Amino acid sequence: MAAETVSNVVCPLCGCLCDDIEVIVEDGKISNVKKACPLGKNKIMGHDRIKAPMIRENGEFKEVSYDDVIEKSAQILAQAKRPLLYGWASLICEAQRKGVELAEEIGALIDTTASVCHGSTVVGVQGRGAPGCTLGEIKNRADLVIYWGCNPQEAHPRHRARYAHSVKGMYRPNGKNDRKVFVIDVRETKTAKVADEFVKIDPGYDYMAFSALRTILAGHADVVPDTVGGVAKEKLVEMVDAMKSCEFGVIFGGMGLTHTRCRYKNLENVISLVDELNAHTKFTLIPMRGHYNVNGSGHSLAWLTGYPFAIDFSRGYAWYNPGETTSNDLLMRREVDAMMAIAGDPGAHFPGESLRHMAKIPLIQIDPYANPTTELADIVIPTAVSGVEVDGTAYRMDGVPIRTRKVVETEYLTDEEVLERILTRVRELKGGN
Amino acid sequence: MKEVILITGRTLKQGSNLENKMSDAYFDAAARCEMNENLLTRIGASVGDAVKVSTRFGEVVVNAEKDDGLPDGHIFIPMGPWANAIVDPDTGGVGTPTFKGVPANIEKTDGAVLSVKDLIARYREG
Amino acid sequence: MSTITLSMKQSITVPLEAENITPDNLAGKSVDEIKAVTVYHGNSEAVIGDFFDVTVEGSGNDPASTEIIMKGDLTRVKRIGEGMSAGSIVIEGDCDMHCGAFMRGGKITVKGNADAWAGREMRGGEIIIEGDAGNYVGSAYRGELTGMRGGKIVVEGNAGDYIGEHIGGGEIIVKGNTGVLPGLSMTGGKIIIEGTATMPGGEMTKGEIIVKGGIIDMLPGFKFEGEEEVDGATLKKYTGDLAVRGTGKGILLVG
Amino acid sequence: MTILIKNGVVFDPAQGIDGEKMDIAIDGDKFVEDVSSPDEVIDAGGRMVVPGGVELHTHIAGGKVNAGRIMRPEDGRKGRIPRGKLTRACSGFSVLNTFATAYTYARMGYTTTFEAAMPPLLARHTHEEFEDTPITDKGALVLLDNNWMTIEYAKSGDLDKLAAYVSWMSEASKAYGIKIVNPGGTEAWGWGKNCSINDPVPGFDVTPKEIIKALAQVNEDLGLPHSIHIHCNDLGHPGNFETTIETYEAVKDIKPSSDRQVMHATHTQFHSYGGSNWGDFESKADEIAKYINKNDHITIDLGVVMFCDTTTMTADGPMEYSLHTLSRRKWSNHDVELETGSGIIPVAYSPKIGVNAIQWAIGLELALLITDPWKMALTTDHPNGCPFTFYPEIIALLMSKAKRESMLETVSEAVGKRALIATIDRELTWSDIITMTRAGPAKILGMSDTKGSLKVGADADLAIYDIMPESFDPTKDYKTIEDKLMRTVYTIKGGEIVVRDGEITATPHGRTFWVNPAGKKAEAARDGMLEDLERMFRDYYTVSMANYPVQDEYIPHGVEIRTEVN
Repeated sequence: MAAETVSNVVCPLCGCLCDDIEVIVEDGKISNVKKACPLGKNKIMGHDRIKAPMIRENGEFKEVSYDDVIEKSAQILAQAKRPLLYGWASLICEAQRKGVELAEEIGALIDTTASVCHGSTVVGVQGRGAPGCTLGEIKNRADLVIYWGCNPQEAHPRHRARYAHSVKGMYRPNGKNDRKVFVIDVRETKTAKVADEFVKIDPGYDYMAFSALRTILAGHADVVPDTVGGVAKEKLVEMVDAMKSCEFGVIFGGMGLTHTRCRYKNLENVISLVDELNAHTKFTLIPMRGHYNVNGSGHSLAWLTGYPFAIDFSRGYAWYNPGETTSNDLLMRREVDAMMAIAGDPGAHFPGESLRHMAKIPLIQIDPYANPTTELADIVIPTAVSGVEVDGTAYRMDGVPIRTRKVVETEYLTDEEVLERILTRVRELKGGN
Repeated sequence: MKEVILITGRTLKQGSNLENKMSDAYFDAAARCEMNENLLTRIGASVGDAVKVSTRFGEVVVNAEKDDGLPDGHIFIPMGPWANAIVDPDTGGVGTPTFKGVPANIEKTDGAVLSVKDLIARYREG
Repeated sequence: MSTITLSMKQSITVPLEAENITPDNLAGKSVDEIKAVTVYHGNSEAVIGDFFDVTVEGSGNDPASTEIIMKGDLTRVKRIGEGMSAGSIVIEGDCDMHCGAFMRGGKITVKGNADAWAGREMRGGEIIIEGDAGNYVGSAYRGELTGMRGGKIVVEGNAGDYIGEHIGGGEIIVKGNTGVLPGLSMTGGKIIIEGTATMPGGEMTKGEIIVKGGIIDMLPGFKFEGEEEVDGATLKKYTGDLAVRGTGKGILLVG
Repeated sequence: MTILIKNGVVFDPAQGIDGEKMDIAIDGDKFVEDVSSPDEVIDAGGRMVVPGGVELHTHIAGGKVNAGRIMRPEDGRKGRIPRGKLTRACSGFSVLNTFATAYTYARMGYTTTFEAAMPPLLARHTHEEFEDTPITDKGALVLLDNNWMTIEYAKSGDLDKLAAYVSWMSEASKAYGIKIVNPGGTEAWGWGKNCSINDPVPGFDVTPKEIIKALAQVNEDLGLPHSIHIHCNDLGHPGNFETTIETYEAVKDIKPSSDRQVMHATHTQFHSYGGSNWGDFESKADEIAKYINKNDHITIDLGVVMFCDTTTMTADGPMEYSLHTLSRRKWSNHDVELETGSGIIPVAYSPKIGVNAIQWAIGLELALLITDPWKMALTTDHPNGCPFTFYPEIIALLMSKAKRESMLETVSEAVGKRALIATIDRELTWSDIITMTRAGPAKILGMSDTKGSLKVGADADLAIYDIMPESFDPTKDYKTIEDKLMRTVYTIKGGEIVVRDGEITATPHGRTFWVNPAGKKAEAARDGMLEDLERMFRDYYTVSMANYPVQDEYIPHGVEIRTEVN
């Protein structure tokens, strides 16, 4: 059988959602991936899969049928008093929407990987708003690009070339030569090395740096101390001048802001900075969302429930309060009595304290691949790979919805099908309500 | 033993093996601790040596790696189960554990770097 | 005067939501009536009698003359005293989140620690926490621009992060230390911290914060105005936060 | 399924029926002459029977609505309703979740709702939300005025290419009509600037007026069911009524392709301002009404402001930013490459603030001063003036001078000095109200064959309110209007009973109407246009052209309307 090239494939790895990927398919299998970064290429090429549904008995996994795992999962979820459905980021919106239906049905908590990633950005937006734009605006207009607490060279490898730095745009015909790039970080990252300027800041001092920039912008440089968070005042003044005098500026915010001291207050502060810069020039902010559809999970949950993550349906309506209804708080407080991990890997990305409780409660994993969560799971349900074996909607880091493509066929059930079957069975168990 | 500040985060290799976490490639990508040459020297370690990193929240053994982009006194462990064995679980009021800026101690060790399976098995035992 | 005693029968892990436990709701009710009052346990509805032994002493239908005493392990009981307007609640131990949220009057005494959000969006009355308090004491809800507007909260121990966030009135007193950003975006009222505070007064525009035990990481948008005597102590006076478009007129006094 | 509704007092302005006692018959999803042995007989018992409500301008689905939800958890917690046997959990007061939107409209007797601003690049998002907005029939107006392609063609005067582009975009985004929002101004906002109607658009050397005229002409060349639907330049600026009237004048000579207006001007309250600043700000509703009364090529909707804490959202990015600088609460903005933008802020309209009180007066004044109810639709530009849940109270205000007088006592004195409301005696009739909420908007949208009427052959969408028109005096008993219009006794959608006694009884999928313009006018310059468009994608967009059009999967309940002009 001849090799077939599928063009304009959408990469289901990071929030860049590059949609120019070429995938070579031979005999129904992917033989090569072109134009993607190493992260995307590895994702699309795939790895060893979980072979069959499994149930843990006496500490060992036993391969069973889909019927068996769906029955067992439905029973666990229908009985639980405070079940948690976590993950949802590496998954198309169609399945996320089904997940919300399940959460409502069983009075569960539903939370996404944003909880340990850009959740703080979202809470910051709830305080101050989101002055942003799509990435094409950066490509066509931006002459000042600031990467703050993010390292796209490793986490979003094509970001600079496709959207923000070397790319040529309508009003930036010379690409890189028409823009200035700042990196603000606690270490000299690979991105810092390719920037025009690297500003090193001490860990945990972003809030203070934003306050200093805003104070300088407001004309009160006189009260700002000589250094703030390890950054010299002259440098801060220089940064404010660069921001005020550009034609179109953007700050890309990363987990350097959400994973550190002050968390969402860092975001509130930088959002206010961007807001205030608009009195002088055009300025925007875009969070560097990690998983390819974590932004979509925030969107689909918001239109369905009113809130973007960390939602508690135990009272029949949605209650939202990060810090209370977020996964790690729930696990560390030992509140949760059953958990489903779908399209997210808490085993690898939650602190040990949370994993200890996950090990104690019934844990259902839905995922194409084995990972640390599998090591803690009681029930494992393998599924098709969304964006490679299933098509559906994903939202880029800037809110642009793109339909991912199905490139090859699969024998595995899709996440949506598994959720639908669990939901149907749960409804039967709960008496057809 | 040296007092340092722990940062965790994404790397190209860790990200390239996100769906391949039970592999050797992921182990190589994530069971490591990066620091600059100066710090390596001060703890008497070379690249590839096992180092023990401990915080108030636990300890973990990982392989030492060099990255001169790190300022003195800072170490970097890629996000993943090894880093998460020692990060500060406090969620700062909004649900996100403290993955960056955690005070830690680092020293050279003869201990072994645990595999993913063995690392996670510790939580099953309570 | 009547005294209602609610004794938690056992420890729980799945939290109870007990916003119905207020003098306003329970005043004048018999033991059986109180036992039948709804509480929410995870995703199921239950009644007070499922979780508490109940006794009533004295009589009176008036919330103002009703005292509720809560005993046992209350560490997973949320929303005690929510919206109460009068009377008193004594919690003989630790309690969970949102204790005294929306409180309008009366008094809550927590003999142990209170978890996050104590006195959230409080309008009046008094909360005394004899142990430590969690994050967000007297704060706003997510997205709101106003937290506590009146009343008083006293924390005898330490308090967590973001206490008095968006506080617009009333008073918070912490005898111990606080975490990051107390009085953040404050628009009125007063916060007194006897111990230390980290980055107090961020983006405050009005109101007053007194930190007697010293500041860790003073924010850069505060202007030194001189020294001021407060209760016999000489404190440094700052105004800010000038980061807010140069308009911050909050007062920060530092020991 | 056949249904016979007996003993209703029927208002159906499209058929000239004004409160007649008569029966209405339904067979399947259509109204019919009569049914023998109906499956269900509803005795309306003298209650008011009217066509299902038609909402021609609301913001209920898509990127900016959802950004509003995400930004405002404090709004979400205001409207919490637990899930029921048939219904999903609800939240929100001004930014409702999709289910709350759907159930609330249905309970209020509305069965057709048009999302008024869909950015083409984000069209998939709007359609995804539509799929989770049950019951009501829907459609979306696509933003086409700040698009680089449009601006270039308006500049070169190449209307054939513009027609080809509009045609391609309508099909690609699955849109019902053309929306124009601050033409040129939103593009200027890409640089932090704005445009009035005669200012050249930065970088393009063409004026907003030329863009408006070009799109209006192309709209008629393509024979689209709806006219262009415009949010004029200078929204919210004191003194903007002159721009508004100049906008109306710009399309006066263009001939409509069917029996309807040439331009629908939306949320006119926000465009009827006099004065030169917020200090001397005043109502010019009389000037706007005078123009509308004299001319037949314009229809409007009101965009009434009521006092509450709501969320404003529009593709007019510079306006939202400028509004934000007054309140400084929180501000979201989302510029969309090559196409459009949006801004969102919370706004609390207070009766004590002079400007807000005058805004409130202007919305009502327009309704009372425009003589022909067919020329105006009742809207609040949900949620901009206030949420649509204020319709019953607004109707009470329009029908009762007594209600207005009682409310006037609570508002700023500025209303007495710089607005006209206190001097107007007119009280609208039920026929006026039903025209403004049903027949009129259906005609304006070009849907009068199927919507806004109980006539035989129309879609069987109907509402019964617990009001006995024959014994009810709306001028006095205005409180009853407010209660009874919130919850129907029955809402029937497409022949299915979806609300009974104010409770949801069924949640069918609504349909999504979209227009596919074809024929010679759409095709003439298609190849040349596609070459231009391919270059735009290659050089300036960040998604590939192959991934741009909305796939059929997003409109499983779509209804294609093919127009063919040769």
